[in-house]
Amino acid sequence: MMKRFVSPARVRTVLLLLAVMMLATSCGWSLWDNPMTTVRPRSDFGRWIDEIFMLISWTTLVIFIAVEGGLLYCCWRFRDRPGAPIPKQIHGHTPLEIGWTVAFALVLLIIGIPTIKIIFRTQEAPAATDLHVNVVGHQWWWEFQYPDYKITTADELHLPGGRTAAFYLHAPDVIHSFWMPQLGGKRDVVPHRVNRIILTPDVPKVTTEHPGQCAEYCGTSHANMRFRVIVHPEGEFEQWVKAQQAPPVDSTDPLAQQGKDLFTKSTCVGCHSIAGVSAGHIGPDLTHFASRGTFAGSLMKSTPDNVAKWIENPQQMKPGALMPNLGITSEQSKAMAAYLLSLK
Amino acid sequence: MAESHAAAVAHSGGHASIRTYINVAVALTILTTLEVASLYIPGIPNWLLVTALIVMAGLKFFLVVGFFMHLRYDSSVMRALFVGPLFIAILIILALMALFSAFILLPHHVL
Amino acid sequence: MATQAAFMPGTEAAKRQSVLWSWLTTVDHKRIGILYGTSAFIFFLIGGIEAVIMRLQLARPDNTLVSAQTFNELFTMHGTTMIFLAVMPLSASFFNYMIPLMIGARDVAFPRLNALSYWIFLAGALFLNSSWLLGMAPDGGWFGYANLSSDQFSPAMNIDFWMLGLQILGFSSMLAGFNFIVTIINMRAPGMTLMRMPVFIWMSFVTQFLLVLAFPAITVGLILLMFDRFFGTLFYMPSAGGDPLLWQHLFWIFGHPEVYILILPAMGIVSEVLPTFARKPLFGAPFVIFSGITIGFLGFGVWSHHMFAVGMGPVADSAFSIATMLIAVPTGVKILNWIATLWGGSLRFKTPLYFSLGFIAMFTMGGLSGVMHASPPVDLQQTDSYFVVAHFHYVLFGGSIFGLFSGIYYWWPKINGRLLDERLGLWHFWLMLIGFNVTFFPQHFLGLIGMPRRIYTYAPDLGWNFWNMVSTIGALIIVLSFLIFIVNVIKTIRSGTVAGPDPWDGRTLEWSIPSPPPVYNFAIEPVVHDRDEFWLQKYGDGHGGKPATRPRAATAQDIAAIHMPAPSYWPILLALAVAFMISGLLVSMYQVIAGGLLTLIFMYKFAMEHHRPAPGHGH
Amino acid sequence: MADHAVAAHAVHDPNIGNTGLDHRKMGMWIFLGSDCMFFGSLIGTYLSYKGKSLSGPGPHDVFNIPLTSYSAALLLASSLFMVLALARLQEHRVKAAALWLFLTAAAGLHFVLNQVYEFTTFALHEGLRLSTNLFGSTFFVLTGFHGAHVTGGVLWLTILMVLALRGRLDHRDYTKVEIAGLYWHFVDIVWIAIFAVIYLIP
Repeated sequence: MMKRFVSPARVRTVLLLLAVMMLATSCGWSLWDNPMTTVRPRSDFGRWIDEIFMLISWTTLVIFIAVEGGLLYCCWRFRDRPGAPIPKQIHGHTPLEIGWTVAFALVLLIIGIPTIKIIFRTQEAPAATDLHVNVVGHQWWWEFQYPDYKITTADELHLPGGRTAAFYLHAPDVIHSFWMPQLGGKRDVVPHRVNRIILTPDVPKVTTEHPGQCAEYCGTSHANMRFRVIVHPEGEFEQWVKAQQAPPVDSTDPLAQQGKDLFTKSTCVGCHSIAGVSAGHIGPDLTHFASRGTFAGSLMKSTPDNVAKWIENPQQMKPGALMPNLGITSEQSKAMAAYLLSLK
Repeated sequence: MAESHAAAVAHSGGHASIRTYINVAVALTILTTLEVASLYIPGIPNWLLVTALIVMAGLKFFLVVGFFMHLRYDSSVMRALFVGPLFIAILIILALMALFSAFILLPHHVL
Repeated sequence: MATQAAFMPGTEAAKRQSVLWSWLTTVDHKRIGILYGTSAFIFFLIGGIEAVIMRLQLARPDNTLVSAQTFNELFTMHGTTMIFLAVMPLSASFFNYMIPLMIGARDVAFPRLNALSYWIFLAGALFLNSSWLLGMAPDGGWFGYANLSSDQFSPAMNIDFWMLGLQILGFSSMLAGFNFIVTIINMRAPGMTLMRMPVFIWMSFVTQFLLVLAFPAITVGLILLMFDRFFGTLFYMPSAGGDPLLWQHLFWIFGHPEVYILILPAMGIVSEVLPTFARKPLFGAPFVIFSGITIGFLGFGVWSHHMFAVGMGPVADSAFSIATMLIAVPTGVKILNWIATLWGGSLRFKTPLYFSLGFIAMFTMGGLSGVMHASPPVDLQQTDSYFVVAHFHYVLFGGSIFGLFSGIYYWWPKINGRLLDERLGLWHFWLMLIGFNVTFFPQHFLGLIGMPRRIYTYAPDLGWNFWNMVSTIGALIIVLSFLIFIVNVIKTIRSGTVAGPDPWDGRTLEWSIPSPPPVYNFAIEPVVHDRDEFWLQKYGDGHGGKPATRPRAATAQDIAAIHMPAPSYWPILLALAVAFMISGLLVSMYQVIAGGLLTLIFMYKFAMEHHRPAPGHGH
Repeated sequence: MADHAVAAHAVHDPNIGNTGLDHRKMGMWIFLGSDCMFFGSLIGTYLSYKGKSLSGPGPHDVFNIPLTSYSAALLLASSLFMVLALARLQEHRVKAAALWLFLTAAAGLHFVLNQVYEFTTFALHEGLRLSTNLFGSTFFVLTGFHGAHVTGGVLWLTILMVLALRGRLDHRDYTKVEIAGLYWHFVDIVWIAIFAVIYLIP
């Protein structure tokens, strides 16, 4: 039935397939430069990982080519020919087999030794001079606290380039995983346990934004638990800290005034804190809400429209969100959005 | 005695004589008494107590499995089927214990 | 048991039984194998449909085909279904059908227990899937991580269905495991020493040990979860000092051996198919066998490599990393031995061989990407990203499914008596190979550019759009390939080419008997001299030695003297009672108690079915 | 038909495999191996959580070592009774075997009742319940599952005893009693481990 396994037509098909695969792969290479790429690291931690990943990739690529090549060669070379006699019944070749067992073990040494070095290098104790950041993973948003500066923010992490930062990961509800792909590997955020990540972001030329995301399934809106890391060039971080430490300034805009009124009289104050206005601790701190580019688990840009829609119907925008639909009318929500967006 | 023992072995895959059973039971009683008594030795160092208790429990375990369950006389297949899993189970208990104290446990409120 | 009326084809008693009744009460390992295989394939299709819906949802960013909740249910049920209801029972169907045939036995050691395993499996599978009908499909992931699975964060019954369903399925797997271990040790034909066992039998043997030793760990994990949810214990409750990581440890102590439970049977199948179609023995069979044993044993010491990101500390990370890398050695040895089996052979390119070659090619890729995240630092980037999704689909789809389908094409003529169509088979193979790679290869890219797993939606500006679309198209190609397989089965099941006893010029005992085999399998118990006994009978040892003697032809008297176990309705009744008892936990304690009593009574009946009747009764 | 069956028995006992070993006994040993993993996981859980309760009472506030020692002795004695039952059965002394089976089951039942007493004392007088603290959770679940194993064993032994008294069990059923014995001894050795590791080690 399958007498001619290798026909010209078939060879052409295989070549075509190979060409398509190469094309596809080269598309892949051009796609490495994406906002959440893991292979264009921007920190020491990320580079250590990338180093060993590249080492393993090249090693396995060699094995891959040898094995798949050998397989294809066997398929071509030992295909059944009409009238072929029964092949020699070889049962094995012990020295050869011991040989490749040992060879595999040696290859693993190449990978294993640097792996262990980097395991220990990436889990060293923090230094007192490190920037201390508490990362708190909530269902489904991120809270970032800077105890040294007494600042709390949400869904937006600001880091000074070139300064080592120590992240302490806290989970008040379920397990999350804190992942800033371009700055390095993830760590799970586990209740009743404080994990750590220590890394030094590269000094960028201009303020750079790296999206991050929760990487451990944590319930309905796991996909919506995103955040942004903003790495500042020298000096800029301190400015940001000053702005955040300052109390919010009341806007003179009447709509915002009306929004503030609504906010203080509604149940909002039970969950959200705005310095000098309210002191809730369940939802994100809103003191400098307008200074952040995105909100609600970094799901949306902070435009008046988005914010108003969110206040009116959070459940629609982030399924399962702990902020309930409060029966706020669209007029009211517009006013409240204006207020929140005045909190620079 | 020896004959009846041999007959018994031939009959059913083998087991010990009644006298052996009684001897084992006596040994088990003594070991249990020692276990409990060792708790009340005044000033016994903790490590010694723990080691002694584990050794004695291990001995009792071995006596019951070896004699009452006839594993000493049984086919090596049966022995492998039980001892192998027992070995893995013990390793897993030890690994779990190691893992649960090796975690970095910082106080909950570093905030 | 011989004390009951023997079930013999053609007897009056057999004719009177309705077909349905005979299947419900069957204890014939071949029929149970067919039941397992059919159910598994149906669940495989259900799991596949779940996968396709997910792929359609992810085809575009910000898509709204399904809701977040539905998507979470889909990936939970897809994983659970594919692992517990598709790949495991598909393997079980080969264990059931082929183990007795390949070791020259007439049945398994405990035929009724075998039926019980199947019915419990089916009950558990239906219980788990009934949650769809109630709109409460499990939504905690197939791994069900605590403390998301706790009462506080998952108050609805979704998790209960998953937890209890898995518990039921676990009983089934463990019972089957006990049965097959005894069968393989105790029922080999005379002369079949352990090292003369076919390699499929060896891999099945190791798998059974993994089943009976790994499942207790998840049984305990699930019991603790059940107590947490129903009786207020604090095992996974962080506020009371409980550690959600305990669940992860118990789960992966089971979960990692489970990976080998899924792949070893496929490796066994490949180890049978390659020699048959290369017409030469498996190269270095002892190495392959010992590799399998080593993989099985080491499989119990690597579970924490699923947890490198939880912060176990550098020492534990290093230890589990080294152990994990060690497993790559026996795995690599196997792959080279398979290729060496092809070397110098005379390869007849039939569908089963294509699938086995596909297995080697794809599994190698899965294995190599596995080496990458055996390194904890690299794992910190790759775990819970699409890179890992790609990796384990290369292992479980490219590996297990390709291997199992190789087995289906290989043994189908033995089971059905007719060959599957070769041309449709090749279409199936090539479409599946292409579709599989188009679906899953781009997921490596997606993982490396930061796409996390288990997200129902993603933003359009992250560079994930193109590869997600490609992946979805690939999934549709896979669907097409399986449609072709179904057409193939429908086309040939009654009218395919008659296979005869030995269509592939096979090497092992199952090919020495008619297709499909008679109820008693072997009219004359074979005597075994070699791993490739049937080949030896046909061709000799290839070194000028004489062919082994074939068993003498059976006479009518021989066949009349064969006693096969009688059918029994206790297995299905007992399985129903168990399911009734466990599902009672969702309804009322009275049902649990009633179900428990029924279970006890039926167990007694089951145990006493073949006990000597009381003196003065009948004889 | 009966003659038929007897003849077949004489030729080949369907419970004996080609290795000469009994299927059922081998099955029981594997089950026990698997049960090692079951109790191993439970004991591992207990030990991992040892001393991590956030509130009292702790083990040494509630344990009644003399009572538990008595329970341990009961199980050990029952193991002896079990092997004696088996020996009597082999000597074709069915009634004596039934007596020893009865004593085994009775000792087992006594053990279970002690445990019920222990549990209720803990719950009612010491304020230790499943949901009190981690110790309560781990302790009750571990020892409770052991107790369930014992209860199952008592049922099994009782059934064998009744069968023996009714003349439906004799030396030909040696293996049936033997595997019940294996199970029973296993329950005993699990208690040996629990007794030392949970009750005695401080």
